[in-house]
Amino acid sequence: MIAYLLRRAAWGALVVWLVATLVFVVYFAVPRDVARLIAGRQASEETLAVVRARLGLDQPLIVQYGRYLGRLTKGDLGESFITQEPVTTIIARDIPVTASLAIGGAALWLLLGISAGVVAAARPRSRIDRAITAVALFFYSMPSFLVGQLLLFFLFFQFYLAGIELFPPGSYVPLSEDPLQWMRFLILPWLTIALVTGAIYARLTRGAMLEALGEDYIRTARAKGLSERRVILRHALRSSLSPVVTQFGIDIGSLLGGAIVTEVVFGLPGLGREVVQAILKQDLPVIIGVTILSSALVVGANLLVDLLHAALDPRVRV
Amino acid sequence: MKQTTEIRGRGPWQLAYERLRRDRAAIGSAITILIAVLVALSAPLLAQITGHPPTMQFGHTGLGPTGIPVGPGAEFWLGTDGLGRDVLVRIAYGTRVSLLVGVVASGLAVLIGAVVGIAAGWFGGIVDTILSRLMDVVLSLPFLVLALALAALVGPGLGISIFLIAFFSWATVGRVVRAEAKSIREREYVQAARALGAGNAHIMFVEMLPMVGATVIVYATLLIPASIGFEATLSFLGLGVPPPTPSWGNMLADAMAYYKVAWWLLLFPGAALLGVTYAFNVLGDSVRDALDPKHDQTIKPGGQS
Amino acid sequence: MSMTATDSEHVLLDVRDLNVSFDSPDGVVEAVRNVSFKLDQGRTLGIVGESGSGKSVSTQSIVGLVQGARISGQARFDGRDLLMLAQPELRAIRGPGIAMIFQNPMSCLHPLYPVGWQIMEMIRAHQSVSRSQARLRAIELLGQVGIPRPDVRVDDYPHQYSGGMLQRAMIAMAIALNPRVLIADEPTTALDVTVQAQILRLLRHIQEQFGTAIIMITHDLGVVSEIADDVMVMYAGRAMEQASREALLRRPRHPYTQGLLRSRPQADSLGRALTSIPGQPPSLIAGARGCPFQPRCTQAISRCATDMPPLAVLAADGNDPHRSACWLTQAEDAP
Amino acid sequence: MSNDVLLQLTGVVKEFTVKVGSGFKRRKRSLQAVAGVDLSLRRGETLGLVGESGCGKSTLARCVMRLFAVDSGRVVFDGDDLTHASNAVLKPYRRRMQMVFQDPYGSLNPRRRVGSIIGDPFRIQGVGSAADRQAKVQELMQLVGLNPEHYNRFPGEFSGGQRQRIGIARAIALRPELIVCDEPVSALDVSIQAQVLNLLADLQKELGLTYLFISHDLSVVRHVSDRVAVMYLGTIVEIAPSEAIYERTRHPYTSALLSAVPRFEADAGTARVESVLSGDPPSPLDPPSGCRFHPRCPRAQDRCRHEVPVLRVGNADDPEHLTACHFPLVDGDAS
Repeated sequence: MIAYLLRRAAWGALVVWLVATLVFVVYFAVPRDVARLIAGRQASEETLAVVRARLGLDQPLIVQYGRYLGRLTKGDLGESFITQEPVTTIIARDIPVTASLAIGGAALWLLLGISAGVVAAARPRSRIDRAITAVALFFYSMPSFLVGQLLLFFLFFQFYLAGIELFPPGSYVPLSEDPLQWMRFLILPWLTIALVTGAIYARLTRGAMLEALGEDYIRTARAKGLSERRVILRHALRSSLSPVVTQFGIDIGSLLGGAIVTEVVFGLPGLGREVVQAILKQDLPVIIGVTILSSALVVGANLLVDLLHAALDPRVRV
Repeated sequence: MKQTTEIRGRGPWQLAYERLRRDRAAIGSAITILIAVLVALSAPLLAQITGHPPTMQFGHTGLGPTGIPVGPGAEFWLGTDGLGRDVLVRIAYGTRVSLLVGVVASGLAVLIGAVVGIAAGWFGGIVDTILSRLMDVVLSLPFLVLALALAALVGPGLGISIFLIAFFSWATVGRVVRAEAKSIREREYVQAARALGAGNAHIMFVEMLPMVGATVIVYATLLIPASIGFEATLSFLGLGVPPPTPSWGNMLADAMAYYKVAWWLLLFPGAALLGVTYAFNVLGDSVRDALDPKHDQTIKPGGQS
Repeated sequence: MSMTATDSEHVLLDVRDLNVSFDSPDGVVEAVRNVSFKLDQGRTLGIVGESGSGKSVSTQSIVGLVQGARISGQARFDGRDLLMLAQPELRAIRGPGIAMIFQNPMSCLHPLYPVGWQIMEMIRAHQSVSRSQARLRAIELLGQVGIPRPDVRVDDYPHQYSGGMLQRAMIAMAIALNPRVLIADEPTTALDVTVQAQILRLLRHIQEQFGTAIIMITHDLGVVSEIADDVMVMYAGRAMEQASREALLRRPRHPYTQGLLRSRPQADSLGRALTSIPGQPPSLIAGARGCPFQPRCTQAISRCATDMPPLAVLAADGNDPHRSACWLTQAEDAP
Repeated sequence: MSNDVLLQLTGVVKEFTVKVGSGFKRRKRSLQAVAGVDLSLRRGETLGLVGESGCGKSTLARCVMRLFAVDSGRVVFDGDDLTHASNAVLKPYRRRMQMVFQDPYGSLNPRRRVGSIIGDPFRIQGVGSAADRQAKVQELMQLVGLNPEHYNRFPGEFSGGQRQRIGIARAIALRPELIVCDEPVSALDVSIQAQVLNLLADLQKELGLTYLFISHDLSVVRHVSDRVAVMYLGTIVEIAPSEAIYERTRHPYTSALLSAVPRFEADAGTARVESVLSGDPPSPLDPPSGCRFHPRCPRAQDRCRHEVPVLRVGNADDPEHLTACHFPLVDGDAS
């Protein structure tokens, strides 16, 4: 177990290092004057030199790379080129928003997706199955920004026109301050994430359930005289959880990516919106910081998936 | 007994094709896709008919007195956008971008994935180890964040969008094809070919390719809508196809500012995007059912976010 | 044959004119056609047939395990027609009344639950007993079927058992509620001969101990000769011959049964070509006329191509009626 | 029968590295599937190889065909040592030795036309022109009893028995001397088995083939073989002319195997002398010490636990009969 965890940690570190290097290399492989970008067009040569020196841009690339890695190992992500704020501070400030969005969204998509998949698979080719399959494919086909926009248009704007301001975008209230307001601002973003991702889970669960329902051990369960409800929930669903867990790992890992779009659409002040702004302003330390954070998230999610698989499947435990 | 004059057998491909032809959803999707292709091809024609080039701003006719976009009408069939440009013509041109990105990027991804997957699965050993680890790394990358960062650094454009989509999608295909190739490798017909002295080329192209072909076709069909969605997302965030070139993504980004006054800016490009991706997904599902490879229902390339 | 009152007292399961058909893209598949059989208390009925002969479908359909099929006929068990029962009533019979074991023990137990848990589930689905009582019973059952150290193995998962042990565990689960009928659907096909012999011996032992009536479904006449009292031979969804084991193996009357017996390599077939049954198994798509075996039958007469012979009683051996569905046997048997 | 040796195996060992467990406790272990096998095949004979699943018989077949690299020992074909031959060196030999596989579904690529599959030997070995390939393939189809007009069909349109004929046609296309048959009939229905066995026998006569015939079915092996080798857990425990194995069994394992085969007699179940082996075959991952059969052997003594028995002649009158047992049964012993 310990050897296994060490191996996984080493692999995770390797991935994070690769991501960090990739960003670094691409950043410097593209010819552009970073100092001028930061200092502004009118800056004098002296100013530029000062900026270069401060950012270490006057050093050879390999030295810059060494320093960059050195700081990384200490957990120092540097300071924003633009605001001079430490990146860790920025992340710490934004993360509650993104976490609220992600956790609520994940809970909702698991609930919606798995139950829709189970209901559809319980009566394959029935009317309810066809309906669920069509709706799932509908949301599965939509990029999440479009779902967000449509929700805004139909659930916020149409009510707003009628004089009811139900789920206004562009604001955020911490959970600790006012749970109700917190939910009010987050419901549409949650729905956006949950509809798009839940569609994947509905399709996945349905497929896995149908496959499981064709297995010999399901016939055994029926031959034992178990109720159909028990056959579906205790026997078929139990074996369908493996692919769901795998998918959950992938989605947890890419939650930050998912948050980007949702936060932009709904104007939530989270990490996703932060990184898009940093990208547009070429604020390298912030980009790198968030990228590394999200690759660490992927690595952590993969480990979580393996642990969950071991908990779910005795054959993996051995 | 059947008469023996029927020399040509109904093979697995013909059977799949016949099943598809009986599938009404598949036919509907194919027609939708065909229409999209026609619209893309005839975009310049459309511009000519309406007299509205895609990037031309019609300050007088295209914008209302207060500078608000004009709704659908006789002059602008689907209305205008915030700069007074013809939404219909821009959607038609956007179709070109979307289909191009979708087909080229998923074609590339499927090609790379199939080659890498077959090679890893058939050769095994050190080749497999290296290729598999490579796929693991690609699959562990936080794709949207990284894609945005890279697009921003290199500078947005059609080429980089296609590259990014292919780069983040091939490993998904590669991993599935590898697993399949590995299992085909153990099949008795491959052993029979080896017992006859067949070389690598025979086994990879004659025995394996037709078998993974079904998977590859299904993935190609399902990757296209995913790629279209991904491109739209990049453009929506301002990191895909740069303005003023129209794409569904950047049109929808523009709509963000206007949806309260100009619903057509949101609904028409949205409908176009959804219609095409939905059609491809339905077709992909139908193709998979027709070929009946028992695969999990979902594919997760860099597209859904 | 007239049925006396005493006769029907021993009859546990009485299936009459069972028909099962499915829809397929190529047409209606008639999986079982006009099959009737009886199972007496404490006896073993062997149902023999090749793949696609309908031997599994005919038993699974009467306990409601076949979905999406049209089923007609009668299946009286315990004074009730199983085919008329609603699912909840059928469920109450599956397990305590009629229990089943299947071909591939490796895939028939749920891989994610301990073996003991699955046996306990069987018990607790039909009896209100506590968890610990059910567990004790599961351990006892595992011991009964010959699992060494059942108190430890009860918590093992299926992948920790060997194939033979899994089939024993399946049997333990099937006999947990002391069923009156045990349907064994090719229980030894996936197992090696030495393990097969163990399982057959275990089934005989269970029958002696509990008086369970057994339906043994198999493609192997050898297994039938080991364990069955009565035999029904099926081909293409129809019963071709029905007789006691002795009568069937000593004096097979139907050309198909004769062919099956002859095409098995035997000590006396050494150095000679085997007498094979020519041709291929028939399609089950509805619409074919006549005897389904006719295209492969070397003795077929013109009538065989047009009319299906009924399963008629031939000369009775004592009390055992010997039935065969063949124009030829019926002609030679006629007075 | 001439004494000309076509194939000679000496001390053949094949090991696999298997991953045990997964996730946290994954580790690699080596498994000896074939643990030192000596075997020789004479030109024109059929050598039967019997054993239960997992005994290594299929692995041995693939070692003979050099589909696997052999870890130690020698594989000599017609005087030429092929133990370490490269694929290029092997290629011409592949015309002279061919294989028929078990699974009629798995051994034919479902997406290729039958004509193309049977034509593979010509194409791969560069025999004949593409123009007359079709004629040759159709000739072969005729020879194995297939309709040559079905040249363009796909494997899915044939029944199991017909598919096996396709596999046989492919194997005999280049008129090989040796054919390794790996369970060629075990996936077929009984009535079809006889057809395929007869076909194999006819082809042997017609083409002068030598067969290594692998099966788990003792009656099939008895029917086809001149000599029989019995395999247990990677080793040959007994080898003798066919009738000697069955009539004068010497190894306790062979005896147990024979007694486990269901008798095909009307009164088998009752009159049977029971000698059922207990337990399942042990895992080749940790084979027992000494004689690998000792934990299940009714005759095992202390010596069997420590000393590996060698395969040797037990009785000078019977020089062809070799047994690997410290305490073999005396001829005529009741098992």
